[in-house]
Amino acid sequence: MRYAILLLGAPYSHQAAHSALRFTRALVERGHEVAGVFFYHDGVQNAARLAAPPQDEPHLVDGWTALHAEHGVPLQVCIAAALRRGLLDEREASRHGKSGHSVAPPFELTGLGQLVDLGLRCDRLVAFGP
Amino acid sequence: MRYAILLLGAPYSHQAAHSALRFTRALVERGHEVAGVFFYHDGVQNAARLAAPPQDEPHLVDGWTALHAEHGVPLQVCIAAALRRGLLDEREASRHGKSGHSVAPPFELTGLGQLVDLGLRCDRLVAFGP
Amino acid sequence: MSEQDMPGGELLVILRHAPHGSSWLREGLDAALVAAAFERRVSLLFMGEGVTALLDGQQAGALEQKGTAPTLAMLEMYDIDALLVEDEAMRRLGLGEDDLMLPVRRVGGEAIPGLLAAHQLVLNF
Amino acid sequence: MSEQDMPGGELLVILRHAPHGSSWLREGLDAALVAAAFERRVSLLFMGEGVTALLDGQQAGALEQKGTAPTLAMLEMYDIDALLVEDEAMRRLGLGEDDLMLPVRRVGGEAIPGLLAAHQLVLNF
Amino acid sequence: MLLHILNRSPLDSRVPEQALISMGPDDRLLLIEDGVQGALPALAVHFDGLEGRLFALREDLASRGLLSRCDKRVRLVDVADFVTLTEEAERTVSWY
Amino acid sequence: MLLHILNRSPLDSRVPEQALISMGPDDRLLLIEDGVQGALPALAVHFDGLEGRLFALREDLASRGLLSRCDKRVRLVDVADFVTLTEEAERTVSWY
Repeated sequence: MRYAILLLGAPYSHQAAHSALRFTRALVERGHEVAGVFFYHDGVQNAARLAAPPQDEPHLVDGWTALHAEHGVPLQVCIAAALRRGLLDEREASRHGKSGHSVAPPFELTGLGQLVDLGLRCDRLVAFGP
Repeated sequence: MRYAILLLGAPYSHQAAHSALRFTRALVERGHEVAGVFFYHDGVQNAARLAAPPQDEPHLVDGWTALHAEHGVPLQVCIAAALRRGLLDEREASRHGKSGHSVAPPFELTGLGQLVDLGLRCDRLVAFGP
Repeated sequence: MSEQDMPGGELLVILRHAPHGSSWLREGLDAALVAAAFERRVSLLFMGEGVTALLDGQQAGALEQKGTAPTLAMLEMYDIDALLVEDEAMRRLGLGEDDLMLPVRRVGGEAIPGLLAAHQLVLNF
Repeated sequence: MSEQDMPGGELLVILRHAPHGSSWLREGLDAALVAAAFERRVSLLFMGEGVTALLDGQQAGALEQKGTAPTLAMLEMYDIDALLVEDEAMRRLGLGEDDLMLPVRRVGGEAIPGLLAAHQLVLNF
Repeated sequence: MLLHILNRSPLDSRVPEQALISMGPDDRLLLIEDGVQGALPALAVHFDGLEGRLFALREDLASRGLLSRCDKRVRLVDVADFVTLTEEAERTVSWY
Repeated sequence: MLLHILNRSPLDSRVPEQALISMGPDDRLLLIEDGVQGALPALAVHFDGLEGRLFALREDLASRGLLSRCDKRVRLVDVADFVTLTEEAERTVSWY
């Protein structure tokens, strides 16, 4: 089947991101297609490229990046939710006159329409909240 | 009297930061000393220098920065809580081998001991949670 | 509300949070508006504290936070007309329909499972 | 627990969240440990879901999240010996003291206000 | 006398119960943010026994359209009064 | 048949009540994260009437020391079974 994941919780602060990553990996192992992981609300914090958790704790940003590298799962971050929370890629940073950026590929900033699109064209959408 | 503020909520996601900023301004207007604002838990997000809320919404990062500029209130961010959440100043970024940084002065990354110190040497500590 | 005139549609957005206190309500409404702008049939269900989003007389916050009342006032323009309100929450809050800024349909607890079943996608905020 | 043997001190940390689900418990414990390391007298009060932090038999999470049980096991080294547990939460969870990994003192609801009053600083997590 | 500060509504949260059992007989309770819902007459019953010690922040009531719907037993305060309440209490405890 | 996914405990949260009133007679409920507290016998009473339709995620029970303390009416599932539950349901609704 074709699945979409909606993640609304920040890494570390809540378990939501851990649950979502593990569930998504289980989907891939079962042979399902994961059409996208959409990051919204505080979930956009999963794209924070500077996150530096202690070495003996799971690193969620790296976990999502590895999932993308291994299986090509799109990682879509709501742009409006991200900008308000200080998560900008290079293009948005320069558009807002800021030096530096806090989001890098494979995470892509995108519109909220993508969530609706994912939700309606996939067989299942599974949400993980804080 | 001497006050300390503890802020545990991220800007935008919860009202805590708005309440804390407004209360702190009221303290200063009353003539109280504010020995420090300590940012912990998701409150460390108040130091995200790249935050870009829409122009018709309050900009909390700028609000805290203005408070510091006008009244010299120290803005102390728990370093352990910040690193996990992707909030690094230039020094921590280079220490962790990351290019770029997401926290800038007047916010200072500091140890959790500062919270205990503030809480015990001030006449009042007022906490704002998410 | 009887089973037969229960609104169905493509997206049901459940709003369970009050205005001003958090971004949940705003972000849920944004999702509903985007779906409606893409010509999807959208219903809103206000549950629990979310019911207070509809109170009349809301204002900007002390730091000029806009709140969500201006967004709700625009719903009609987006052809979102299925505004459903949990009866039990209204009762527990001691509110009547004349306390609300928009006309709504009250739903009893027994109708809520059918509402969820009648929509292709349910998002909870 | 009678009024006279109620522990007082400089810092009371109230822990109201379960392990693993959020960072509240970990961050509250970190504050307590730092204060104790600075030789402050610290008491911990486990309220509501926070009581489950003390359950024995906890493990790492599925992604190797450490949880807070190893930190709690170190408390004695930090001279934090006032571990107070809300009686009512134990009862509602159906737990007894033999379910817990550390010896605790149970406090009834009527003792909690005095506990707050007996500490110079109260932090809620 | 402690000042307890509460930002959750008794409608959907049990945090107000935690605040209430932690209050001494002279302690005061200030409702802020989503907590001001508790000032509605139908919810203020949760705070029975706090007459004269129950406060709500006016600006948070106003932004939510609750100012004219407040229970009479709730004392309205602005942010300057909030400062005064913290001065008058020995210390504050926040519940969220 | 919908699968409802719940990550809050009935001890301190009212979210479980919201999930319950939203469940149809054939719908299933999966407890995850802090929600697995609801599998304790003293709390499982909140889910009376869901016999055979109440599940809890084994790995979240284990990390919290709850695996051996589970009510017998709760069906234990691992993450692969979680996938199966989502396959078998028409769709999922998450409560947090």
